[in-house]
Amino acid sequence: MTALPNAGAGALMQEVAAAVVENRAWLSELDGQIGDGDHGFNMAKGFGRAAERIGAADTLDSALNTLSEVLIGEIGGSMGPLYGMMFSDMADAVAGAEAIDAQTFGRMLHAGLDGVRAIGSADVGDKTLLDTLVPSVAAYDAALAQGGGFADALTAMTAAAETGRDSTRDMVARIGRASRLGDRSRGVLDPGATSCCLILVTLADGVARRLDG
Amino acid sequence: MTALPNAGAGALMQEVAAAVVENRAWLSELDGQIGDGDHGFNMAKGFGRAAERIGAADTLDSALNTLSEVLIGEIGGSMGPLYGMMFSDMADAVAGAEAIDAQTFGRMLHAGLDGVRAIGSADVGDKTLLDTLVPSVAAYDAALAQGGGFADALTAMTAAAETGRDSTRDMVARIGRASRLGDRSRGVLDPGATSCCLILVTLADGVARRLDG
Amino acid sequence: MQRFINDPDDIVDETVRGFVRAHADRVRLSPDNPRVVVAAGAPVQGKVGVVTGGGSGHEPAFLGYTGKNMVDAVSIGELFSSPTGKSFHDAIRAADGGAGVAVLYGNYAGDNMNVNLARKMAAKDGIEVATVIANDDVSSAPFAERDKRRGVAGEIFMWKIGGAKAASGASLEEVRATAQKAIDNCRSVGVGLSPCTLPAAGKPNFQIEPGKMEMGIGHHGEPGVKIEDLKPANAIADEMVEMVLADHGLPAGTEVAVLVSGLGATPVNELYVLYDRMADRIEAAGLTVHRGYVGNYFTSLEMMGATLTVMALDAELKELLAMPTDVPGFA
Amino acid sequence: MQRFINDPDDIVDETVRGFVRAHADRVRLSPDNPRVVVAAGAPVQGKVGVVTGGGSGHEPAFLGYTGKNMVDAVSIGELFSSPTGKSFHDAIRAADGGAGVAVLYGNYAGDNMNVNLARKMAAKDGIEVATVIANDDVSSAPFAERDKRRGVAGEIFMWKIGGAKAASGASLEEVRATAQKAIDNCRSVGVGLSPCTLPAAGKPNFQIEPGKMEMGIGHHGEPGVKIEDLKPANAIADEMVEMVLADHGLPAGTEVAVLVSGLGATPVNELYVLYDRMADRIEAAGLTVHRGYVGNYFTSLEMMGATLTVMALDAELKELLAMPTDVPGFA
Ligand SMILES: Nc1ncnc2c1ncn2[C@@H]1O[C@H](COP(=O)(O)OP(=O)(O)O)[C@@H](O)[C@H]1O
Ligand SMILES: Nc1ncnc2c1ncn2[C@@H]1O[C@H](COP(=O)(O)OP(=O)(O)O)[C@@H](O)[C@H]1O
Ligand SMILES: [Mg+2]
Ligand SMILES: [Mg+2]
Ligand SMILES: [Mg+2]
Ligand SMILES: [Mg+2]
Repeated sequence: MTALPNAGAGALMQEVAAAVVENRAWLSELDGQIGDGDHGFNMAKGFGRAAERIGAADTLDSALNTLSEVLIGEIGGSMGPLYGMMFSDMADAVAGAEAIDAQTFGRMLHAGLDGVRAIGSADVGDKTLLDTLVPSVAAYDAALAQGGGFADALTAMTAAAETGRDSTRDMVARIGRASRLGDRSRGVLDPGATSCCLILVTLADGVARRLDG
Repeated sequence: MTALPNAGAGALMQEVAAAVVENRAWLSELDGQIGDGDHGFNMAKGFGRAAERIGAADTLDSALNTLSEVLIGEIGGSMGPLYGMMFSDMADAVAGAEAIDAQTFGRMLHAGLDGVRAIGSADVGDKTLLDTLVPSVAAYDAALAQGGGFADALTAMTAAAETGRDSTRDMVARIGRASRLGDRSRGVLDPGATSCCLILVTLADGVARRLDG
Repeated sequence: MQRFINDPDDIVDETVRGFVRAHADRVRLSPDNPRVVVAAGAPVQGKVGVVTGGGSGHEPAFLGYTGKNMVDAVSIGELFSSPTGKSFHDAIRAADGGAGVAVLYGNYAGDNMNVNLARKMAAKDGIEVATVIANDDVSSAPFAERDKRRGVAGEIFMWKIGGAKAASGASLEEVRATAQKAIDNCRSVGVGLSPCTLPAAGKPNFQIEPGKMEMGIGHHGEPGVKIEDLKPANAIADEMVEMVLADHGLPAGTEVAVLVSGLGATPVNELYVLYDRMADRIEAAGLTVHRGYVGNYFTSLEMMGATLTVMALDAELKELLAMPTDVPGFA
Repeated sequence: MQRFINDPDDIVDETVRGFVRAHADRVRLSPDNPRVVVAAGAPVQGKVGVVTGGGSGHEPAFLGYTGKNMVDAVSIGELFSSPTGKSFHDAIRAADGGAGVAVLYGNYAGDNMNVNLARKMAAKDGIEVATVIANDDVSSAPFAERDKRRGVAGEIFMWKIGGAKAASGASLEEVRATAQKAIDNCRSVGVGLSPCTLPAAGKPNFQIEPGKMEMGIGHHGEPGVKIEDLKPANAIADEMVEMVLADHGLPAGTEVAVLVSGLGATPVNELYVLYDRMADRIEAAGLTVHRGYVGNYFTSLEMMGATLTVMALDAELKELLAMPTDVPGFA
């Protein structure tokens, strides 16, 4: 297959939610070291609640919208608006599609990135989830531009997400709660960059498995 | 010597105060186990302050009055009134005496005991300082009645004070903060009985040394 | 010990100084005694004076309840120790407006003795004194020996009611009788989850093992009557309500005021968690909660834990409870 | 973890339920949103509405300042997390009496984003919204980057002043400008002596070694700017005053309001010890303390520590500060 049927992608989003819930303690521990320790708990609460409301047979856009609504309407924090807008704009990008091919998936990534940029105002290097998201989208684009297929682009995105996440370890935070720490914020992964990597990697993995199958 | 000069007994009371200050932590630790942990701190504060105001050359009644005034006027707690009245009534009993002989000392002990009884309303066996004070006074009387001298009576008082103090270990408190503990108050010396023993023993020791000298 | 301390011996004096300074609009220091705090307007000529006092370390109790329509003068002791007889006496003198003084205090050996001393001194001044001794702590003695029970957070209600009654122009005997009714109508119980540390000791007075709790603990960390496994908040709330209501024996339909006080270190949101469940259980028992109070009203230094107080109400108590106050400790 | 918890996921809902129940005479729950608490009398037609909101775990902040002459509606987030945009929006709607709504909140990434979302939603309802963003925490960014500084206990003054201004009948722009003046006139600093524990984590977020303290700590336990040896209370007070006044740069003779808030577990008497010394130092710097506030006004669960806030006053601020309030958190 070269495309993922839109219908039935609810199961995929349930996998993403499960990955977040599983990593709840770790994400909060990272946030405890340079922030206020709530990142994993709130992420898990939001994704866990959304998973209960997403049906396995749902379309991807419907699943993304459910997730977005829970995050924006019930979770709040920083992640409610940031991931909430990301998933909502992603949903708009795939709405109505029969199947999601490499191009549609790429448009979805860009829409998500624009959604985050519109509400936050961070940049690459500020030690935020953008340090994962921006290079991941770029790597995905580049792989396609170099003639790769959907699966190759997903592999490239995964690698970039992990590199992007790891790049935050040596950064000094310039935005958000960790920014007052100055040099003391160095040495710890950014929690948002870490959860963003988890989301992208699980998503890529789930799509790739479905393309294979 | 068979009597202690009244003048100059201030030094004796300074020794008593020093003994209390030295045992501050221990007394509070006992009180922590069955009470509220303040016994040693307040005793040390009161006796320490009084020691600064007592001159070595003071008469015993003047020294006792100074101590009583500090306890009643500045320390409060349970010890302010109990020991305050005890020392004040003791002072009355020796006031005006040139020297304190065995009989005068005995009258002083009785006056102190009456002072405590008048303000508290505990009895022997309630696990209070009376479990030290009552048998000590009785032993002092008995030693004199049996024809002993001042020094013998002091020795008897010391032994009885220690036995009395130790008798509280196996008692269940029936009065004061420890009483609600029921059986859990068993196994710990009563703090008031312990401080009372310390006072009586140091006093007896100081008087005996002066009679010898 | 992670605390704000200079010399532990100075902490009470420093506290009183800071308190009087911060609340200079509502209180002043007695010119005669640095351990007596007096309401700004006191004494009011012709009004019955209301006095209390007790050991320090329970802030905002006792001094925080000094002010308009509540306590006129408060005597302040060392940490966890009764004030001196002299301080009680000076507080009585400061509160006296010629109509007598009601001393509303808690049932502790030291306080009883020192109030008695003060009473004798006040008699020499010709000041008429009445006393009410709070004994609301159900776990400090069986019902048959109520006179041995200690006063805990029910004292807040006793001061509130007694202060309001005095402010309404009542006689000394009326103030005494109404404050007595208030405390007779109160039952309290405390639970401790962690010990507290007297600064002079530098280490906890007593231990509560992690995973355990002490039901029936005292306000000075006096050990509780029962050590149990730490349970979920709702189960603890249920047990506390049960203990209080079993002792209270109130007929269905009784209106009550409910006060949940933290012991110092428990986060305030958790007190509301307890309150929510307690109100459920109290209502399930057929009583009506007229008004709730939740906060750190009567603490024990940095102890983790909480107390529950239930006061049965009648028309008079409801009216007195509703009288506004202006004191630093009562929101 | 020695705490009163059922399921950590339920603690905020249980807190809000208990709060609304205990203070039913002063507040009510929004019928639309279980995370929005509304003052009993709100909205008042023709009066500017005052809204705030923030994460839970800071009780009595934020919800405790809802009531007469202060906040009309508050939106409530998870522990240490901003409320949702929807909750801010519902709070705005509940507070709207037709004269616009002032949202007075703290400078945190989440709150900024969620208030922006709410603002857009409110615009669709035709409700005029003004915002003031508290940034009083001097140690969260240098003076040159004040827009990055976070809001801490100075928010209490912002709400008090903004609420009083709105109650006095001022226009939305006047309320905004006066609340902005209040927070511009505030500087705060916090010190932490022990960490706090989110119930879901079950262990402290971060560590403060015994014998150390974190100067400049945040209200969520965000690490401070400086780790130092724990010093005597007076030395800590001196350092806090120094940091605040150095940033403030007030001319001699300025009148100030001083607020010392505990972070949760510090005994209240120790806050008075700090206050006494701080007032000394502030006066030694040529300023006049017009009024002091000491207590647990803005906490961080069971953290040991305290914050100092100094607000410079003018005639208008003094008058607004003096307006009585009737809210559960403000004594
Ligand atoms: N403006 C922003 N743009 C993108 N990401 C941001 C922004 N501000 C904060 N973040 C991300 O938010 C994460 C923290 O999220 P979380 O802990 O859930 O919220 P909070 O900081 O409000 O407690 C940070 O690790 C960072 O990646
Ligand atoms: N009525 C009483 N008569 C004699 N001693 C008493 C009485 N009540 C208490 N005590 C003594 O007081 C001691 C405790 O003193 P202390 O700790 O200083 O006061 P508090 O109990 O007020 O904290 C007890 O150990 C007991 O010996
Ligand atoms: Mg966080
Ligand atoms: Mg004691
Ligand atoms: Mg005591
Ligand atoms: Mg947060």
